[in-house]
Amino acid sequence: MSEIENKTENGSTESAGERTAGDTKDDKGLGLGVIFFIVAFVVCFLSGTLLFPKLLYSKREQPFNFDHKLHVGEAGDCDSCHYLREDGSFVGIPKLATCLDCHSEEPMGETEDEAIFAEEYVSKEKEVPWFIYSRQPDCVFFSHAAHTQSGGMDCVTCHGPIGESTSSKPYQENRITGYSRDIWGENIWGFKKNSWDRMKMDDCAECHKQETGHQGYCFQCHK
Amino acid sequence: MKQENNKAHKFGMVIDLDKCTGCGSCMVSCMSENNVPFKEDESNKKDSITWMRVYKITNGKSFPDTEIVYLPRPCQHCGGKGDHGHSPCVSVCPATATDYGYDTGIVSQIYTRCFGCRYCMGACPYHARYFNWWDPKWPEGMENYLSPNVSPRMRGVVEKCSFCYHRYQAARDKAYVDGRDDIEEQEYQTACTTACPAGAIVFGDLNNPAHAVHQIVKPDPHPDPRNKHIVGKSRNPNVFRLLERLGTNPKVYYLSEREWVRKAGDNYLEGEWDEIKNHHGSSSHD
Amino acid sequence: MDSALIPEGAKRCSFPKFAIGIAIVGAVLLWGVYAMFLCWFKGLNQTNMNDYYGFALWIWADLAVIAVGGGAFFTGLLKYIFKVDELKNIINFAVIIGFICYSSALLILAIDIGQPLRGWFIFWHANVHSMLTEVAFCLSCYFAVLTIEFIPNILENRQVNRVPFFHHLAHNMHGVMAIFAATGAFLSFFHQGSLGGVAGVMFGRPFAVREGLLIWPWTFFLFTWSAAAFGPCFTLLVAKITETITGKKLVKDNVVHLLAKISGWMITTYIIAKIIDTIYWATVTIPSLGFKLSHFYTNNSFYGYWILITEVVLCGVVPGALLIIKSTRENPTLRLIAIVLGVIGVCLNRWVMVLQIMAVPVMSFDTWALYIPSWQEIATTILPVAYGIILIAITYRYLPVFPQEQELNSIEPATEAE
Amino acid sequence: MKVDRRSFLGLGLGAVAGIAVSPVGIKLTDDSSIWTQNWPWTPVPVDGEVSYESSVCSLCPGSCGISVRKIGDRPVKIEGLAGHPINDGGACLHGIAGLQYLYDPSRVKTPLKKNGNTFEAISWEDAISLVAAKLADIRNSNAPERLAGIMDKDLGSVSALFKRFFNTFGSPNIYTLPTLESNLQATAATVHGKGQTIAFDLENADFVLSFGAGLIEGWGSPVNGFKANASRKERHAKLYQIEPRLSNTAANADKWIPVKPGTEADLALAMCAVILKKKLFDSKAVANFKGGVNKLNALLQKTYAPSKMAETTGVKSSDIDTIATLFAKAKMPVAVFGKGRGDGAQSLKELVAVHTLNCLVGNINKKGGAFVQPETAYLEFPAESMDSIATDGLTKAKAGRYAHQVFEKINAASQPVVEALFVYNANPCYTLHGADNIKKALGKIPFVVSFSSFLDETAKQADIILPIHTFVERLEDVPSCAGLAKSVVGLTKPVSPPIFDTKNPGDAIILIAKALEGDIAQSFEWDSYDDCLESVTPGIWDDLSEEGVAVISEGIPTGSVAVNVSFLADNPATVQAQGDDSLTLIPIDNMRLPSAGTAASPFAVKTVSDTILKGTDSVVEINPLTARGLEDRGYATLTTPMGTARVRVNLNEGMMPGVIGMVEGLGHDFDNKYVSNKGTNINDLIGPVIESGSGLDAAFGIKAKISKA
Repeated sequence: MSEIENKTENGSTESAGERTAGDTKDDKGLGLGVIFFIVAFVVCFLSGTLLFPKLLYSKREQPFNFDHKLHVGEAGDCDSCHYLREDGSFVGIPKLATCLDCHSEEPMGETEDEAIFAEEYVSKEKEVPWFIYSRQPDCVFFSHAAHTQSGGMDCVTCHGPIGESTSSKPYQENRITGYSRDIWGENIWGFKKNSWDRMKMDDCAECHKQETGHQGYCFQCHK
Repeated sequence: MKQENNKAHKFGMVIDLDKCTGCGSCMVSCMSENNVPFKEDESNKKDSITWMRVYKITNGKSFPDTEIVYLPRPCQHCGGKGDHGHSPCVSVCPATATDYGYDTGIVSQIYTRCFGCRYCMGACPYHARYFNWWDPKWPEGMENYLSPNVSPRMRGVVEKCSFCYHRYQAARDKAYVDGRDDIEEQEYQTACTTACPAGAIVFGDLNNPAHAVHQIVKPDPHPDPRNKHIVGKSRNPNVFRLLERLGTNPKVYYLSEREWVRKAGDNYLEGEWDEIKNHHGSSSHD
Repeated sequence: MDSALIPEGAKRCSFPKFAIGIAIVGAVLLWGVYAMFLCWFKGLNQTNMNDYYGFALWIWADLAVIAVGGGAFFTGLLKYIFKVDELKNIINFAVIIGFICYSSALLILAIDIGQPLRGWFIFWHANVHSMLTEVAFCLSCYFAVLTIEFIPNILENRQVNRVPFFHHLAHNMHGVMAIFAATGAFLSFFHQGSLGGVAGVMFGRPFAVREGLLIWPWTFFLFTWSAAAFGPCFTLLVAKITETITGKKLVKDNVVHLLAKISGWMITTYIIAKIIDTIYWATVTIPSLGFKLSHFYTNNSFYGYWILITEVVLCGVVPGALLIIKSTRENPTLRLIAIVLGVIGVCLNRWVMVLQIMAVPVMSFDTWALYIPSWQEIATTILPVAYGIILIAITYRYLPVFPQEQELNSIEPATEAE
Repeated sequence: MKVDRRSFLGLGLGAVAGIAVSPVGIKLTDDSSIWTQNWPWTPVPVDGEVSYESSVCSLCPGSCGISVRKIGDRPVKIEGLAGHPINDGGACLHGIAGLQYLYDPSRVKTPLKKNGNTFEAISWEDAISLVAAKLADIRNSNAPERLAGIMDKDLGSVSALFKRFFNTFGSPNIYTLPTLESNLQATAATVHGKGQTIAFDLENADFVLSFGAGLIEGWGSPVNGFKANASRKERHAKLYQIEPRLSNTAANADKWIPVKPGTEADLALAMCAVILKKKLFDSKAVANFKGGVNKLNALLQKTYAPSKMAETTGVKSSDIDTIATLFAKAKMPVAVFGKGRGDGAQSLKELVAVHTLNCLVGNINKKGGAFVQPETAYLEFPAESMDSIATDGLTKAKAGRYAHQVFEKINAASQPVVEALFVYNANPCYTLHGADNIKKALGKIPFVVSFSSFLDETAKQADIILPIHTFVERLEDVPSCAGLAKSVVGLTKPVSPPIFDTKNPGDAIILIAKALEGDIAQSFEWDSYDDCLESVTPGIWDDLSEEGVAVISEGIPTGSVAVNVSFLADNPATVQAQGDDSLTLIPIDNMRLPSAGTAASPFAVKTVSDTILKGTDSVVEINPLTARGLEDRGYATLTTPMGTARVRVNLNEGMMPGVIGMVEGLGHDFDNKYVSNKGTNINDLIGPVIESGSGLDAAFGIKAKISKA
């Protein structure tokens, strides 16, 4: 090896001129290179896995805490608030008017959150700007009616046991795509354990394939 | 969903060219229904997005024997050779951004999948596909009329008529909550059909003998004995399809009592028309 | 100042002269790059393409560079598989030209698509029925193969080759190159063909549509064949240009004659097939769709029968004949004429199979659509040419591209390095 | 320990490898493509509950029922209202594109006051008080007649409020622009007596002889016309279309009879001559004709015999004979008049001549014929309170018979004829012939108030612009008109809250009246226009508010109708085109371009063919025989006595030789790049030609020449 390096020095003074200064003939260089390689690899891999998601997602709190468990207890099933309209469309997160069916002017309970609700929104007649964890992009047509009415699915399959939650988790939004983190899933690799861990198209297709024998035609879910 | 696959629809259209007045309602209804953008100069028709385009055709004769007919041209929703679903555009799309719905016969176009290679446009002889050369822009405030049922496109992708698929979806949603298996003929009608003041457009399921479109078209269930690629030829002597001989098998049919109009629907060698014009599918040989 | 990098024993022009040359071509390159960025950031409205011309100048350029780049796979096939050993003297150059052509093609495709950031969908969401999918896969794979074929040549650079690892790598890669050449030939066969298939499968376009074998229309085979036939012409042409510019003979005549002869026979057989195809299409295919041949060549201000005759006779039959006849083949002037005509011919064929298809009206009430490219399209089409010139200049200067160079241009008593 | 190249190499390679095996690569690749799918500059329509509200479109006289689809509070689409008596589900492109008017950012967003060459925004209070102050000055100078007004039509409660305002103010000078309805009324007045109007039972007629009426070009109530036309196929009814150009109506007709422009009256009279000569008329009906039937017959046989008219009209005398015979022998024939859309310039001679065909065959008030009935009256206003100024003012002579004469007078006079002008829903600076002269006249009026939603050509000339609601935002009664066989009143409802600081024009006039105080204010005692409407429509308000539509009359009118033929028997002169060039320029009515004052919507403009508008050039139609030396799509200079325009040429076999056709509705100069500064306004190229006797502007075209540019 050294022979070749010597050649280099002798052979071309011009090109090697500067580089010879930092050159070394001992083999420690390789060892050091390996160490550097390993260190850089580990640092970059870890930051890519751990730090990157933190940078990629912004984190915001909901306007106030919402206790699903409490509401399920008081109001009944999911479709008490998240119901299908007569035309078959889905209301999504209820509007203020729906809330007011139960929450008349005076607070019903004594929680701090309800106080915020009453002061900031009910009295000002303002809609609550909820962040929607499961919001699909504009190109998606999703029919709740097809899944719950015709397909007989329950809400948990896709939305998980959100009805049992007592508090709202922070909403994380992908800074590049604007998607909620729940679409890609909590796991940065996109691995999922439960059917509700991810809501990407592949997850829809997988279930469709399983349940209907066909992953579906494009227009079935796109608009 | 399962029953849907068993009972395949084949949505199609028949347009009465004797009634069509060329008024443009269908075009505007389509644009307004489907969030089609507009730009400052739309007089270059080669870059003007009109899912529904009304062509003006003349018989080529000179004054005063000239005649005109208007021919509205939505996406033809071709079934491809033998009506197997390999329409000219679907078969060439490299990224599966357009597919053939075997449950409806409708050719989709998914803007978010499309990466803008434009092969489908080259493959379509009807010029039914349009490219977004520009970012769509609405004057300030006008985006307020955009419909949430159809997603606005972005520049660099192809778009085309969807037979107002979202209306089919809405009709099905309604059927789901009503506990019905299927939708009624009148529940799913395209925006151009309902807008047409002359009632020139009839839309429905070509597979359903109860539907008006089936009754007018009387599609031949057998392949055409002259060209095995052609399926669904109309047995109504006044009904024709555009470029039927190519074997694209469109689901848009046209109706006219005028012979020159029917002839303008396809290309014929000299003398060929007289020989072919009375041929209306396999049944005419029965 | 860069003499250490120049192959031993080779004479090259002075560095400033070289730098000036590069700078001039580089300016053209930058112009192209500017146009490229315009297209990326502002969108394809920068072009004169429209809904009738979804495929236009760029796709032609793409098809043309891939066709002329076909010299790489075909020469490789002959050299490594059919063991035509003389071709080792031009194989490096053929590979470089192939590399330039294919990288250019990929670049043009990246500009041509409306949504470059989604370009990978063609792989991820591939539609196996689409000829373009086949093109994308084979093109990318073959580009990888070409890169691998190119690497040993790079490793032969005087400085690089001094590193034993690279030296041995280069040596070993040469050893296994036959495998890559075979892979490359296979891939090339498919993507050249599928590029032809792109047109041939458009059954809505009577000017393009062809019958065929299984899923492949005849254009599939014609494209492959024509690329194999005309690709070597382009290799020879660029070699000739390089010789002219450098003022040196770089490839021995016998090598040139051999390649020209092979090319000549390929062209001749191709053009026979092409003529048969055209006659069958004109007399069987299109009449069944209601068209006469004249429909495609009249009633417009540009596309006349001249284009068919030029492509088939002047740029097909003529170069084929000139190259298979020994006397004309070995006459440098006639040979040059033949290879120039051949290159024009294949480019014209690709033009016709892209742009004329779009121009021809299909619906009886439609009209001819003609198109003139915008400067952005032209600049981005010239961009690969500039890039190719620069890459050839650099490789020629620093790599032992032509093994016969020193023998043919001995400045001092030749002493081989080894 | 030395850090050498290898270390850096190691560092670099390690970093690359580390990142490569981390999720960064796949995630960023995926996210970057998703980013392109959701570009922040691509709008995302807000979702919500869907609802439909029915209303009535008042963009044109069609009065179609519409159904407005809303998402939440936001109207997103206008469609035809199924089951509506006029249009039953169909809709025209302008109505469908109506929301582009609603949301148009170039609308007048707030009251404006002219300040030099620009407008400044002012409050409604200031605007009203400025107007009131000026009007009070006019009244104080005891010349209330110097307030003039121009409206688009004389129908419905808002027009009635304007008229009421003018009455109580004391000015007789309120005018409407010529509409099909006004032309029908003028025809009825001439033949049958005042206070009546004419309608055509096109849905039942089995032989429609149309003298240039663009039955599918926007004539009358367009959607109703389309429906009636389309139903011909099932009813086996015939349509013969007489006009110089193969219009869409002509193309759709069973027969197109090209006629030299401006000779339709001659042709109609020739047909009358045939019917009289061959005794094909309804003798019972003709027996009751007043005004000299014999005199008329003598005149017709002498002057208008088909043999004589063949040369004049360009129609073979045998054809005239055949068609007249077919018409007279048909079971339910009807002759339809009003060239193009039937609005704008028309010759009374022509209208009456054609209508005489109806009278002769006795189809008046018969199924499939022409209906003669009293003008729709359903408004019941309380008595006006008049002061002496008003009473005096109303006795003074009108400044002119029609708006055109008023403008001519203003231009000719050295002193102000008109001190103040109200313009409501009209755009005379665009729609009247010789539009430049109208602009000049407006410039001479010291105080112009425009009630407009858009900064149109006339509004631009105004001193005060009072922005009014579009039809999507306002409440208004919309009576049908324009030749419709049935008489219905629809209710336009505020489907959308006002987008800008605009008002209902009814409210604006009420506010002005109140600001003037005294008797005028007393005559406008309503709190708002909404209250007013309810109180003045007592007979139909329940239907209107509940059903959205009230049917006033349907079916065949009963009662006998007087016919007086003296007008024709006196042989009024036929109007000639101005100028002496060899070619005649005529306007083309195209369904996709409104010819009234409002510009087409961006969607409508988008549908316009490139053989009508190319870039910013109007394309004129011309027969190849006439177009010697001109190239198809090439540029040409079109010259008329009124002006010159650079146009493009469309060689069109459907155009009669010797005639140049140019579409109406282009050449607007609104501040809206999508619809304005495109093409030429044909009204700039044609000057008015006043028909002697009727006083109507009857310029059917103008002589012109064209040469390669």
